[in-house]
Amino acid sequence: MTSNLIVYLIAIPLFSSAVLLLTGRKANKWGHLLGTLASASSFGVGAYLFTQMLAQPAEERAMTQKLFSWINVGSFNVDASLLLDQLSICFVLLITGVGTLIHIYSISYMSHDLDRRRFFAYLNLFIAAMLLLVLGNSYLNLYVGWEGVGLASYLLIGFWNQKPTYATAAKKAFVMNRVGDLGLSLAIMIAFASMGTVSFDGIKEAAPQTSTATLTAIGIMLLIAAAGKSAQFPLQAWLGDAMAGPTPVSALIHAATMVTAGVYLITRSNFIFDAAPTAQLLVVIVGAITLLFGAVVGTAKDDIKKALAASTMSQIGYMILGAGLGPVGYAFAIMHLLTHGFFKAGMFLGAGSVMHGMNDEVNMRKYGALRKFMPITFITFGLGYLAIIGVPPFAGFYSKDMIIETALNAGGIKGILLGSAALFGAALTAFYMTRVIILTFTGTKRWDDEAHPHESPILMWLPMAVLAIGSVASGYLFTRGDALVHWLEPIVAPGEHGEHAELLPPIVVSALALTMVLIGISIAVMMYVRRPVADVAPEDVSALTRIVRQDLLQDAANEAIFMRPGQSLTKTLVSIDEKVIDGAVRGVGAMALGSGSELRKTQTGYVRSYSALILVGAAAIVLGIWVITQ
Amino acid sequence: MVFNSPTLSYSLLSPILIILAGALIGVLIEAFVGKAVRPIAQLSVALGSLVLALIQVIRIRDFTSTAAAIGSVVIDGPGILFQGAILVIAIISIFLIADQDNFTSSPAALPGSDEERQAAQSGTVLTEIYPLTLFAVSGMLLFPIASDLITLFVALEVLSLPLYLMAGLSRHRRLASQEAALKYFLLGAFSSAFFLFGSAYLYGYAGTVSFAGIHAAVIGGTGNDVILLLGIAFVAIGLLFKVGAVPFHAWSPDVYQGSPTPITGFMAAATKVAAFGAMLRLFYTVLAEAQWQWRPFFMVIAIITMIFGSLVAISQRDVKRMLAYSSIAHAGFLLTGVIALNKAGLEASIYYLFAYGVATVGAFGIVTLVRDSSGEVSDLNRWAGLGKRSPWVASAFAFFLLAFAGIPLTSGFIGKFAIFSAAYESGATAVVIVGVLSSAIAAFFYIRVIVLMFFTDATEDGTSVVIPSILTRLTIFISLAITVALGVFPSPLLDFIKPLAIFIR
Amino acid sequence: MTISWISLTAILPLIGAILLSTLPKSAELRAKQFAFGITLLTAASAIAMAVQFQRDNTDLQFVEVHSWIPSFGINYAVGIDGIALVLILMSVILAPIVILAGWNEAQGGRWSVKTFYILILVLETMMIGVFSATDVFLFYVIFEAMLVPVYFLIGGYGTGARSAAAVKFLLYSLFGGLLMLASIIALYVMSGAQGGHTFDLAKLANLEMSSTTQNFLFLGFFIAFAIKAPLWPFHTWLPDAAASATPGTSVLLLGVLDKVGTFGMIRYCLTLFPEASKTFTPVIIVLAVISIIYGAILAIGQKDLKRLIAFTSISHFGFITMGIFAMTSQSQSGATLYMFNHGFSTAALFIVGGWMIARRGSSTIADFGGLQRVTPVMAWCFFLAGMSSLALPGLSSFVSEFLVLVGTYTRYPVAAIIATVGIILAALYILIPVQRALHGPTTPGNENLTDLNLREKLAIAPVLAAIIALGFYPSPLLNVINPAAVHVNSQLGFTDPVPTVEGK
Amino acid sequence: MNSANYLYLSALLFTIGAVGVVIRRNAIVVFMCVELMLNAANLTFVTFSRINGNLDGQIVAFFTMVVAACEVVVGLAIIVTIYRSRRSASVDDANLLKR
Repeated sequence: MTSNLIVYLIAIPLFSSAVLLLTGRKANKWGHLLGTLASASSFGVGAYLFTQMLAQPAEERAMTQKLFSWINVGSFNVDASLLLDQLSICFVLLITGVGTLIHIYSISYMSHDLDRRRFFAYLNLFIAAMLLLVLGNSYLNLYVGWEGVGLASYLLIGFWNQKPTYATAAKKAFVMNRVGDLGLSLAIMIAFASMGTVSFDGIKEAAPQTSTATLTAIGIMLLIAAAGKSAQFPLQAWLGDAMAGPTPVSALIHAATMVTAGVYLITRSNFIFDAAPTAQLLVVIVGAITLLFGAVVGTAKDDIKKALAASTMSQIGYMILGAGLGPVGYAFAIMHLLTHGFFKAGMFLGAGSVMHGMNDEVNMRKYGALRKFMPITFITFGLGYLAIIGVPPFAGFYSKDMIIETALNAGGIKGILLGSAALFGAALTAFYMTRVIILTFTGTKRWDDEAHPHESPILMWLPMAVLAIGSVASGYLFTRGDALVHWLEPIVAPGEHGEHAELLPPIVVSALALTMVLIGISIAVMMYVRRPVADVAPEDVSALTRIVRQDLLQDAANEAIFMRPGQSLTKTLVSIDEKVIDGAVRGVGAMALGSGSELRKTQTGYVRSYSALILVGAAAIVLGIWVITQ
Repeated sequence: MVFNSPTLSYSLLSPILIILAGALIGVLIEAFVGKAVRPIAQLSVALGSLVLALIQVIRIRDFTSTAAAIGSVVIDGPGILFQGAILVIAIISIFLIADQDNFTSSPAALPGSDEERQAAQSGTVLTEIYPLTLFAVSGMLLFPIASDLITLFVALEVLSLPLYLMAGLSRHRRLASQEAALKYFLLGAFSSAFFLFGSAYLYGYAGTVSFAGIHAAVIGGTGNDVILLLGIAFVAIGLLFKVGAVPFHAWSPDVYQGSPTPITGFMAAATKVAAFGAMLRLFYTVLAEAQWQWRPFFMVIAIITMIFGSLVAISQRDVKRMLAYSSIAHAGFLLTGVIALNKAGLEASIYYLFAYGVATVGAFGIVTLVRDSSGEVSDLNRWAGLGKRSPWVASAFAFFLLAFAGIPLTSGFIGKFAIFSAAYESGATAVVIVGVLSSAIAAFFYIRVIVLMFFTDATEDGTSVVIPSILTRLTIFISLAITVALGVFPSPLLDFIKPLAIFIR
Repeated sequence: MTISWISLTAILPLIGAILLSTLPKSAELRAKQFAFGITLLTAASAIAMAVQFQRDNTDLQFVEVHSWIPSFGINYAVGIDGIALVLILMSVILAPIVILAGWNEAQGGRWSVKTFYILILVLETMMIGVFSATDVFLFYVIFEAMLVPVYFLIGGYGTGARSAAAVKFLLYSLFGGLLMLASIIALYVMSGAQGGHTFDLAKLANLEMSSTTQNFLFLGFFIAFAIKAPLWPFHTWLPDAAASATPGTSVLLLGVLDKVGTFGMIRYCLTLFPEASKTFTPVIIVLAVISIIYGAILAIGQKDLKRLIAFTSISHFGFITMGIFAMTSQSQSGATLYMFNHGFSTAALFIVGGWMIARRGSSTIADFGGLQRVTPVMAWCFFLAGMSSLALPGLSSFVSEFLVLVGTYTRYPVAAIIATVGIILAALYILIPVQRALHGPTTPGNENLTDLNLREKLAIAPVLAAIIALGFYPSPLLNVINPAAVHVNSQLGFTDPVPTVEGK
Repeated sequence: MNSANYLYLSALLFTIGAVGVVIRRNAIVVFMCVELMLNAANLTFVTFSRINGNLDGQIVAFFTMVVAACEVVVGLAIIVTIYRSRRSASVDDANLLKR
């Protein structure tokens, strides 16, 4: 089934973004409105297409739209064409939906910023790119969106780039993403070299005949790509700094949508990973490591946004883990992705609203007792909180529980390790999220008097409210009769439960998970409710804490392994180029000059030496003659 | 006894005879015509005879004869071409020579003496220069068509002796000029002694002084090889000296620098043509079959010459010396033409000689224009910023330099290409490669001068470019025109040369 | 009657130059307008030619042959295939843009403004000629003669150590050219030995020669082109030249002239010496990869904006060379498209960078800062140009770069993988200057820089438009290039490696 | 007697002359050495003319003398001029032009 509407999903926001950028200051008055409208109408199109899909039987729901032949060289043919299927529609709705809400939120949040128009232009650009990412029907089209969102994220992180640290953060994000892109482009090259195509269904068809080694290689490359985009270990370091961007950006890009692109990539490439166990194993390992890493980092953050960022990292770890546990896990990964989209976006907006009220203070130790001053924010944030730590019946409970369960049932020692990691992660999540809630909303006020905390305007709390509802209900809706699982079946191989003997029955798993959560909460309560909270981070802490505060030394590591050697390499090469290579060139010239002025000395100006020269020449020739005639 | 008088075919010898006649008339003019009209009379006689000779050359171009003068000269295509080239160059340079203030008005007077000053004030001009030039030209015309050793030797001396004198006639820096004359003379005599000694051995080898006889002997190969080799070697030394090949080059920088610039130009251009003409005839016809004896030596000498000339030229500070060394390098390039020893090589050499000669005269013509109160300024550093002061002169000079460097679209490039490809064809790959590399080096110093003229700011030291007289202007203009034409549309000349360039024996 | 389009297009700028020389020195504005008009006319004529070009016909088209120096078998012979056409289009489109963009850059030169434009026009004629020549001698003549106007453009209108840089450029290229001359002489002589002296490319391609000879002659040509391109380690002249030339000159130098090197590799090295090309491919691929990485790293290490751009170009030329010698249809087409795109993105970088430098009066990156706040439009243009230079998907350079990589991968995976690391370095060498120059607080001295005026906007707009448009829809160019590229490969007897698995 | 000896003699004379040119300072003497060389050449010619049994060589000798005479004229003129302006006939004093 084809549809000519798909392109509008992308075209509308792209066009509006172009308009906003090209019109310039003139558009300042209405820019934000146009942006929001664009995003909203894109959502409308998405919704309409969704209804169309629902009307179809499961197998015929996928729609395609060929725009034009993009690159056509020899056997390398790539069409610019779009694919809207059950998987991508989920993303389309998430992106445009949450996106629109955040647009609305930003109208008010950015109202004091002179460059609000530009901000909306970037947001639209992002929406367009992200949609292209999930709608492209080949890895190359996806690549365009992939880097497109990278660009948008770069622009938005650096939105206030007059602050050098922010500009650096943006650059860092882009460069680390490029490392991921390296993986993606290599994956595409390998795919083309071995299968002669780069389109999803082409590769899907060719995959069975392809050697496992090749598929593993592709898989690993894709994993690198995913790690880069989704801030997974070892490419996670950029996400924390990315919080330099305005809070709506963090909510949309660095929580709800872009950072989950890695999960999309892996799920989309299920036909590769299912056939490449080694790659799959690496995926789950990366996922597990990251979920713990993020969670641990989260426990020590005082900056509310960074705490949330760490949590995002960890939650995406869960998703990757889930996706790595395919075929069963894909659906759950996507489910967690969607629910997370709601609650994490909600909480980020909440954080934004708090900052809004506390004139952009981000240090939670300077908050406290805000419950009274911004009740709505508190409620919405609270619901999100309950969702993320996985309290039934909130969304997170369903999605995360599924992943934990699948992990445990992955079979053998692997299953136990992964499962326990997931469970431990749940405990940590509970701990650091509780910590955030406590430090921010409860306890005693720790802010100084020039801060006048107040509830945010409706334009801001309305989106929060909507998202809160999402984080309450979505989980239940998705799981009712395995709705989402069945929905996705045509894409990812049908996930019939437990191809391994179940390690534990579901109910036990849930119980375990909940106990872990309780443990986490109670520790947090003990630490931050019983004891008063210092409004500056205490220095007399264990070495471990210090390390955790420095994000487990991720930046130090990167510096030691890449930056400093790189810089010294650069310096050396520059001087080599100057001295050796160019030196050689100049040396030749100097040599010619030198020998010239040496030979010149033979020209003494004395007739007798000249005649001597002639005589010598003659003698030499005679000698030569004598030699050859002998 | 019967005495059968020698038969001379005057028409074929006419170019030489005309020039000699012009020279003699010149001498008479010196004797009988009043000071006032002398210069113009001399100029017109000289020019007239040169042009007439050229016309004659063109008219007889299709004749070939070995008996023009009882076998002592041979008239054939190459001979005609060399004569034509020499005459054209002479015509171009005669205008330059006619620009009198290059010459001392009283050679006999002591430098800096009152006598000299009076002569200068009285406006006496040196008109003996014209007959001298014509005598030299006559020698040059004879040199490449001589077909026995006597004629060759006589021609050599006839072209050299006037040049020795002319070298000493500069108005400015007279001591240097006289020194140049002395050096030129002593070394020239020295080298012609070698030449003569060599010809003695050739005679000894062949039993005759006629080229034909020597050739026959070489083919027969009956004689004593050592004698032949010594003969070739010493004769070659004499000729290599004239063209300024290393290690017999030493005279040329000093003489070029010391001589009056017009003479330098004339000498550099015309002597090369004549000497190479003779050399080509000797080695292409007489000694062709002995190539295994002489080609190796020539290759070595060519290589040394090209490299030495190019390298030393880089470090020169005086424009005339720089051009001298560049002419040494060019001698090296031309030697590859001799080495080629095939028809292509002959054609290429002729083309190259003509193109180079014309460009050389033009270049020296421009050198005469750059002056300060005390005469010509040949110090390169004082040429700085010339491009700003007088763009046209500078551009013209730059163009000549580019031609020397062999940049495409100049005559020099076609010449280099032709001569190298000929040499390559004959299997002298090494020489070609060295040639190419040394032209890379050579480019270095030509470009240095261009940089100096265009990209360096002038030093205010009174160096200026005089407005060229109509005569000098003619010289420069004609040579520039020819250089451009030969660069862009060389085919007419090439096609003219092709059918003619066949030596007869 | 049939119009000989190539000659017509080529002669227009020359006529323009001659007419221009009749103008008085004082009439600077008129000179500019006139030169601009001429270049537009030339572009029009070239486009008219392109319209009539038959894509799928792989023979040379618009062929003209007139005898020039018969005694050496030298002809004025021109003709174009897809590759040549694309490069000619690039040249003639860039020329007016350069003039418009650098409207005032001729001021303060050693000589009059008029002279500047005469040189530019002469150069344009030669650019068209060098890409369309099918007579090796003619090619060589133009190849060398081109040096002269560029030399005077750099030395006469540049900044800093301009004359030194100009001399370095001239001698270096001349040296390469002479090596090529040696090879050409050998070819000429051989052709003489094998049925008549000729310089006709097609005839020379069929010469019988021993593999050793072929290798030597190949080197003669290749080194000349490697210097021109420039390929590591023959590159050191480029940064100096680019740093001291005016932006406009740099655009023509890196954008067009250096392409003669890579173009020559395709047109001459591959065509004349197929065997030798195969023999040397491994070495060349290695050099190319080194250039990619090396150029990128050095670009990162530069403090001067112009030098930085120059080094990025060295990296890009590495990609092009790699694509050419990987000899798959993707890599070949990619390489040619890359030449075109690189022309535009480098043009954009140099033009905008030139404006920044002209306004700030310094080319040291550290002297800029916060421009995005002061001069948003200019900052955006620079940013876009940078994005194109780092081959952001969606921009034209991405298509070419990816084609080169993917094409190379199918034959030389390792090289391709190493080269791919270049895309990370590219991010660094673009984003570092972007951050230093455009972001951060506005550094003193930049507060009241003026933003682009209308003329400048008009000049840069088409470049950026092309970069974006061709990124989304490269087919118009690719369809012209492919047949030619495939033809080149088939002449070499190369077919693309088949995928191990046939997918769709 | 073996006429080859004349060749050796002339070769010897030629060498003496050549060496003389190199080592003697006085221009006149240098010039005389050149004359010596020329006459050595003459002797060679005559010898060979004897060996080859024809007169060409002797004719050449006459020509050479004439030419040598001309050379003397020119040469002495130059040397004398130099002497007058420098008050010295030493070839080493004339050393303005070098390098």
